[in-house]
Amino acid sequence: MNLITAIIKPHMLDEVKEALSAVGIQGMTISEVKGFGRQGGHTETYRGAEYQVDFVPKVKLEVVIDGPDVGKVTEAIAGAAQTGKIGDGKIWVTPVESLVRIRTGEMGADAV
Amino acid sequence: MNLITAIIKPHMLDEVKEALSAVGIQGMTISEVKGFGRQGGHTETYRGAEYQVDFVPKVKLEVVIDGPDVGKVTEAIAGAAQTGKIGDGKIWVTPVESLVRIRTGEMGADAV
Amino acid sequence: MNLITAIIKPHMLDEVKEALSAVGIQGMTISEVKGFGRQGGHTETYRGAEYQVDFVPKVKLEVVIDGPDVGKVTEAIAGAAQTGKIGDGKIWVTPVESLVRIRTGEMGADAV
Amino acid sequence: MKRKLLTGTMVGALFVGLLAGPASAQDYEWTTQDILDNTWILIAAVLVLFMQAGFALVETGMTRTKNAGNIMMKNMMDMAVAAIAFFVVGYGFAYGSDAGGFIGTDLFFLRGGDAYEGGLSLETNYFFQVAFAGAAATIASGAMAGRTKFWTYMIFTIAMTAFIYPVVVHFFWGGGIIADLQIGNAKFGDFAGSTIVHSAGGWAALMGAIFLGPRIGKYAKDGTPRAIPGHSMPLAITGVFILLVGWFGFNGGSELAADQFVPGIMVTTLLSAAAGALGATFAITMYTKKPDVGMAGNGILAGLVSITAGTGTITPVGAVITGFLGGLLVVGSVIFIDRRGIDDPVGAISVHGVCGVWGTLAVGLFAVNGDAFVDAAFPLEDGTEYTASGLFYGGGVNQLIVQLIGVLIVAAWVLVTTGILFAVLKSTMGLRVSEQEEIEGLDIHEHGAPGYGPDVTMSGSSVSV
Amino acid sequence: MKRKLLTGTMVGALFVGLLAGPASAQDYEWTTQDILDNTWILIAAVLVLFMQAGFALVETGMTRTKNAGNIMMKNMMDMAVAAIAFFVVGYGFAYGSDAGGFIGTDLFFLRGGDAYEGGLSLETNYFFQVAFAGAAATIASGAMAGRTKFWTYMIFTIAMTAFIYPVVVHFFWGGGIIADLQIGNAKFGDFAGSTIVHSAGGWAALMGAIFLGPRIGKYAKDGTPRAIPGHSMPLAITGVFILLVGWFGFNGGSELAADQFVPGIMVTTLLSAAAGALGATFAITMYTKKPDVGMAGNGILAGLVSITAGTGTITPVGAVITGFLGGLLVVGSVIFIDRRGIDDPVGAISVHGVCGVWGTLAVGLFAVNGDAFVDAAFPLEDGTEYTASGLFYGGGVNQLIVQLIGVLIVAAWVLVTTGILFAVLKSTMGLRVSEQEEIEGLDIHEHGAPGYGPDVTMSGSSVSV
Amino acid sequence: MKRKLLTGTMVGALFVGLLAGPASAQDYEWTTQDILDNTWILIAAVLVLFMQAGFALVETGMTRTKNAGNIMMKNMMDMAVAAIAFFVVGYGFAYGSDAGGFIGTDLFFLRGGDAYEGGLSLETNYFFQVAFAGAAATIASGAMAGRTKFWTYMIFTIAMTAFIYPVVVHFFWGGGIIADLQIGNAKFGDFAGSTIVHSAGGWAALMGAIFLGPRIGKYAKDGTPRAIPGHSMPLAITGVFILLVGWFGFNGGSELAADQFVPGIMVTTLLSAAAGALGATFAITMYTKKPDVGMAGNGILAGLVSITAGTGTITPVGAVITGFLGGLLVVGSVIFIDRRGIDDPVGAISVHGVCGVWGTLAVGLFAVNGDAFVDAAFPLEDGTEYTASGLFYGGGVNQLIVQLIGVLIVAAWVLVTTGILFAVLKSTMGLRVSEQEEIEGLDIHEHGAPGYGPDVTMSGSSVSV
Ligand SMILES: Nc1ncnc2c1ncn2[C@@H]1O[C@H](COP(=O)(O)OP(=O)(O)O)[C@@H](O)[C@H]1O
Ligand SMILES: Nc1ncnc2c1ncn2[C@@H]1O[C@H](COP(=O)(O)OP(=O)(O)O)[C@@H](O)[C@H]1O
Ligand SMILES: Nc1ncnc2c1ncn2[C@@H]1O[C@H](COP(=O)(O)OP(=O)(O)O)[C@@H](O)[C@H]1O
Repeated sequence: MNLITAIIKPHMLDEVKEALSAVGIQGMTISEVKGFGRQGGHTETYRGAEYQVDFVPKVKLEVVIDGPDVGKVTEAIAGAAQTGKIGDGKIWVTPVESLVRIRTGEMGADAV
Repeated sequence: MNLITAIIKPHMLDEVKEALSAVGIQGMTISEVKGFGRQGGHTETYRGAEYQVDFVPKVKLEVVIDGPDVGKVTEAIAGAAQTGKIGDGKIWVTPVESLVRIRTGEMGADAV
Repeated sequence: MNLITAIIKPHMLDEVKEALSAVGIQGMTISEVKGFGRQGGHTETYRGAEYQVDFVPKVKLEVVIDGPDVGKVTEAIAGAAQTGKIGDGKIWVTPVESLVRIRTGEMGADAV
Repeated sequence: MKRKLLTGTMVGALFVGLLAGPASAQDYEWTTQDILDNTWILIAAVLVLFMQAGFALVETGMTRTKNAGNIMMKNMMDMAVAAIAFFVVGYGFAYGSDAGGFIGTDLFFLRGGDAYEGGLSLETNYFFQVAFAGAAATIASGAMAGRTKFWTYMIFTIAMTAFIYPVVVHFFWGGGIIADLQIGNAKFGDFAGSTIVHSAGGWAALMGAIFLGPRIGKYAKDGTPRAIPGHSMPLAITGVFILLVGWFGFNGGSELAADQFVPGIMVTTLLSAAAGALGATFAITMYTKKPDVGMAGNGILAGLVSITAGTGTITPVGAVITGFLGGLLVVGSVIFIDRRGIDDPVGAISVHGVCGVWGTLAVGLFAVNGDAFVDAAFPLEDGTEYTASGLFYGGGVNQLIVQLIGVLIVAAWVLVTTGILFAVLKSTMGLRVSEQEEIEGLDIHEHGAPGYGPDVTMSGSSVSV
Repeated sequence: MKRKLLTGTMVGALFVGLLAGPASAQDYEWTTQDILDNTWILIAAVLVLFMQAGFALVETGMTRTKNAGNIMMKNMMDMAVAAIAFFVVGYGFAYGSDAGGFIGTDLFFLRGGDAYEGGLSLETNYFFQVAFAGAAATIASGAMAGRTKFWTYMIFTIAMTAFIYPVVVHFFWGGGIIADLQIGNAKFGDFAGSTIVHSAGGWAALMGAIFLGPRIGKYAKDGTPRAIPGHSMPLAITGVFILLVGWFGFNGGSELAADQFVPGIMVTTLLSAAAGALGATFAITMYTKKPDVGMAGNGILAGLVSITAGTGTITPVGAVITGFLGGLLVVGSVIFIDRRGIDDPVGAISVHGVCGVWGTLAVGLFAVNGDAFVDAAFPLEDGTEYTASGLFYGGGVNQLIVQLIGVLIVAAWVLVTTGILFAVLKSTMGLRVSEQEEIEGLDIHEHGAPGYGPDVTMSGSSVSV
Repeated sequence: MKRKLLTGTMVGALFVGLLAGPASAQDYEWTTQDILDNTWILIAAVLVLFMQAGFALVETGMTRTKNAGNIMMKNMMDMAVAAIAFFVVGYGFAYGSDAGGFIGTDLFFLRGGDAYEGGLSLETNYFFQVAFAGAAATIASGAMAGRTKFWTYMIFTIAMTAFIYPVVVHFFWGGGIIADLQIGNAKFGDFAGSTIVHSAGGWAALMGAIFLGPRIGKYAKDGTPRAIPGHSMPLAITGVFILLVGWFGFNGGSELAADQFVPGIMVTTLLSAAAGALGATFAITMYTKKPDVGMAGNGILAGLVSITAGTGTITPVGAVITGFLGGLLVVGSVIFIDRRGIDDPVGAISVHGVCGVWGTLAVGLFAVNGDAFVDAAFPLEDGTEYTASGLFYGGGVNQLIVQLIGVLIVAAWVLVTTGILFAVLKSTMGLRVSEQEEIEGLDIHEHGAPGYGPDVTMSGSSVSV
């Protein structure tokens, strides 16, 4: 089992969600995060003083999947989230040892 | 060492926290996330136009533990967070290679 | 590859960011979380009724790195985030199986 | 279904009056003083109508984001319903020709008043009084926040502004049973409505809160009250400021004329409000060691409600004392009611009910002999001059007793009628939303969308676009 | 560059009038009634100026956090620009000596009026009318929210308050082509500006929304409208309350005197607003099963706009009907316009345009014969008495037709001039911000910083300190 | 402990006046004009009291969520403390019988004034002036936001409203040392308080900000100022609108009568405010390329403060220039003060202090000969007519010099007294909260709970229920 974590641009969320549905993913968890990277931030001015905003809004997507589809899912996300402009984000995969569905107590593949 | 991640219904947080205390967990980190899954969303209407809300509010709980209690802790969370209705959430376990307590620099089991 | 996750005090973020730059880290993702731990919460009063606030604001920092620098990065974070007072937070390291840069499709070390 | 019926009936009723033209031409020539009187009262009425925004903000600020839209909606509809209901029947029940000291019987649709001969016109009177009706209904809204079905609340508001409150008004200002209340040479006095408006609203709030029961999570399993902090002190205290500003219309306009007594009314109103803030801040700091912001706001309102009955008869120093005690009282009352298992999210019962009673009784303590307005407004039947005054100014206990009787009559009427009303509503339409609706918020379930967009609250609906 | 030029011209223009002193001493002795008239109108004007806060809050509450600063800024600058532009030329174009029934030709910089001989002074008139000019401009702001370039919008506001709106005013209140409009014994009537102010603003809003096109994400690929929920009902409905309160100055002050007709105006204004809220709540509940909070707020505004033309001539019952129908209409219109691909985030076109037209026509239906103000204000040329009244009061269709003609003239003027203006602006400065700016918000890109700090929205800039 | 003492003393003091009855019966018969004068001033005073909400919103909007409750509380208590303190001693110090040109010595508890013989009554005067006292205190609150101990601030407010500000008022309006200031035939003029109210408040703000030092994080290690963006432009700009509306009472009411000069005052007030917004927008856009929303709001306030001294004597065109320059000035001043290491989160020193001085001097530049109010209010000792006027209207530099002297006297008094006060407070109770309290927010530490609920800010306390 694996956990696929993706950091994407907020306005790409809808398309990523659709792409995931298309490859059969039925569950995911998202959160609002802020990213720091090559994209850089921007300068804002408030009452005549400048200040640097280093962190830009991103959305983090977490999907636990079972089986060999890691590559397919990663590609689906990458394909949908890509705008080609700097700051499109990252996807990383980590191993998951076990998974439980709280409602039923099902475990492993059944819990996805 | 392991990281136990749980996605639960927001209003079950207090009970989960108590259940974790009961099994000796003294630290955890939570965040507000949104979930997509079988529970589905709902339709809202604003000024006569309908729109679909796919993501429902959830709370994400992260606990790093050391030793063989993974099962016990997972069960404690699952037991407390269960309402039996769809959308109760998931718990997954990932391996942790090392842990540091920033204040003291302690590592491993001492850092929990 | 590894994912380094740090829970720190919100007002230490700027210093941690600088320390990470100093060791060559160019990307990271942060989010606002709440922590429960030895630090404890505090009691608030509203309209004459007391209530316990158990969760204190923290910032969560996630950095994916490639190669053997895990120790150096962990130390950089720990050094910058340390105030010596209770509640300074934790750092944990988990294994990452793969990483993709969405913009280019680069993978592994190139994607960092 | 029921909604269709309801609206249908209303619309039908309105057509009754459609065909008739306006009142016939006035022969009386308005003097500049007449116009000044009416203009001042219209301005005062606008200030009182503005209070509706104040009520809405206090209530929404002291509750949570998930019900913010519902609360704004209720306060807006209170005003809308009050305007129509008071126009159709309420004003008539309140000020129409008396039937048995209990209710008025004409002036429905503002038709059929006497020809104008100076003073306030029928329109001016309605416009000023209707703002009070809206306030009386809205008071209960705060105590019922966070769990009441919207359409059920609408029925309550209609009943309150069309019937329950107008009858209270008739009791006193309409020349009914309290107007004649007299012990020795002391007559019941309630200048701007500590009892007639505020305690009436407060009793309705009490019944509403009791019939509803507390919000989920308000009490621990052992019954200890838990704080459910409001979501925005800036909104709540802005509401307090607006209420303060509106109250100068409420009290100052209750003189029902532009004359030399208005300045004194403004001064006592301000002093009592200020003293109320100090009193409440003092009391809550003694109790919890911290000057609670919301309580200080409640203290201003407590001071205002407390002086409303006596604003024309109490001296400035008396106003400071009345307000300060009102401020102490509101803190004690909020904590007491909270402990009794009655969940009043904004303290409406304490502010309007308890301080309304206190303010009415304060007239019996601090009223000063020979106040001109009281003379003019309450000449004794036998033509002798009104000479009573408060206990502390040598007037004995007569005034205090007569005040108490007035308070009790209004309490009895409102508690019984709203009690019956809530009981009936509970067993028919239902008073309270379902548990899931309450947890997820009335905004989404009762009104279709959250009161705050997804970009404000994390509990919002979507992060896209 | 263009900004420098712009400001330079303005400052230059102001110096033109600097050297001259104030108007010469008045020989006429002001009566107390004169002073009362002026004082009341000044107070009414302050209420109308307060409406600017109401417009700002409705607009910002019904849109998203990322544009909140921009919206407050636009509404603030509308007021600032209107004050200066109306002072320099606008008031003169509106009320100066008539040229061809089209435009006024003097009174620029408020100079050169007749010596005062009672009634409102030139200053009082300006102060009251300028608040209307600001409102007329601000209406369009709502329909153009979330995508308009700030500096382009400023040019629009200058044009609107300096020229387009003043000419509309001149048409009617300034004695221009609509003032003389007469069919049989019916003359065009628009007491406080359903057509002159609101529909004029509404037509500008329509052109603005069309030229801009919808916000990104407003329509699905198949053209289905998608909801973009506003970020704060508490702010939006507070804005509605403020507009309601301000409207009593808008309508009540339009009597241009403190007299016996003001109370009736206040009553019809309130009743129509209330009925509008009920009408809109009823309509939206029929349509989506839920009483939408924002729609109910639009309903109040719809009721207010609808009665603005007839507040002095329509009976209370007529006002209830007018407002209720206005409330139904606004819901239908919002949904209709939404479906036509025109993105009006706050419903400005429906509230001000559609209900402005409806309110003007309602005079043709519900106006009552013999209203004193209408008599005084519109004596017929041949000296005979004005006897027309609305269709439902036996006046025939003349009044209705003359109302329609007035509506069409104003519509033609505003649609053509704003159409040309927006076309020119679009092909020169550009009307609309870039896609990235729109997605990330106008606040950051047009004004340098977000309207909400990082501690309120997650999309904020920083979590430190 | 200290709190108990404090309140105890206050309550004790109030009882002093309790036993006495109200002023004796009036023989003088009030004319309609008298009543109109008083009614207008009462309405104006209500508008000025409403400004307190404006100050609160500007200040809270321009600072962060974690101090929002504290800021609302301070502004609310400023009003409460001012009302009581001004009643007990402040009004007497300001307007009581003169002692040495420095302070008044009677009228404490509003007792012992002359019998009424027309004009404003004692109550009306108090009610109008007390609102100014609250404003003067509140100005400093903005500059001290985010780091001041609540109870220490309360002591400052008591001192300011009971003594420091009343003495300033006595200097001029109370017939003290500035009232007699005369150079040639030019007398010091400050119609509504650019110096007396605003610069006085501004100097106190300056001392407060200096003694406190900057907020944590405001300056980088090298001293470069860093922006700490406010949390809500919608609240801040709503506050600006409320202040604008209130200012029409502030300036218009300062005529102290309802007469023919009020309309002109309203016009110059509006024009200067509008020009201030344009000036500030122009200046900040030149400087940072972006029209900053908060700065534009400051510009409106700058325009208002700038015209406050000359609203009765400056022509409309002069008002536009005065306001525009005020708008430029406020931007330059905010940036300058920021760079000097003085942390003024809302720009109070610049808006009220700097523009207050500018506005007072502007009278020396733009005042017009023969203004009726100035004639009436400031007849020269020898009975000759007041003929001075501003430099640009041929009046020479006398007026300018006398204005400057008045400014300096007030500055000296306020800087010295508040300097001593803050020094004493700093070394006794302490001025500033601890570092941890400042970082976590004053709301939690000083008032026990956050000003925004956990459902609004992520830094909130709990996510449950
Ligand atoms: N090493 C990293 N660890 C965790 N998150 C990262 C890392 N590098 C980048 N990110 C996340 O990915 C986002 C995009 O990265 P960035 O370098 O700006 O552009 P790109 O993805 O085009 O290379 C960042 O905003 C951040 O949220
Ligand atoms: N594959 C997944 N990966 C990550 N999170 C998931 C996944 N599936 C579900 N979730 C999370 O669990 C929550 C509950 O899942 P859902 O399918 O709605 O109900 P249930 O837990 O009863 O099966 C979702 O809202 C989402 O936050
Ligand atoms: N077992 C744990 N798993 C996950 N997060 C933890 C755990 N223990 C502590 N934390 C996080 O670390 C923060 C600091 O821990 P705490 O025990 O308060 O102090 P310290 O780090 O000084 O030991 C907590 O607020 C919480 O966010």
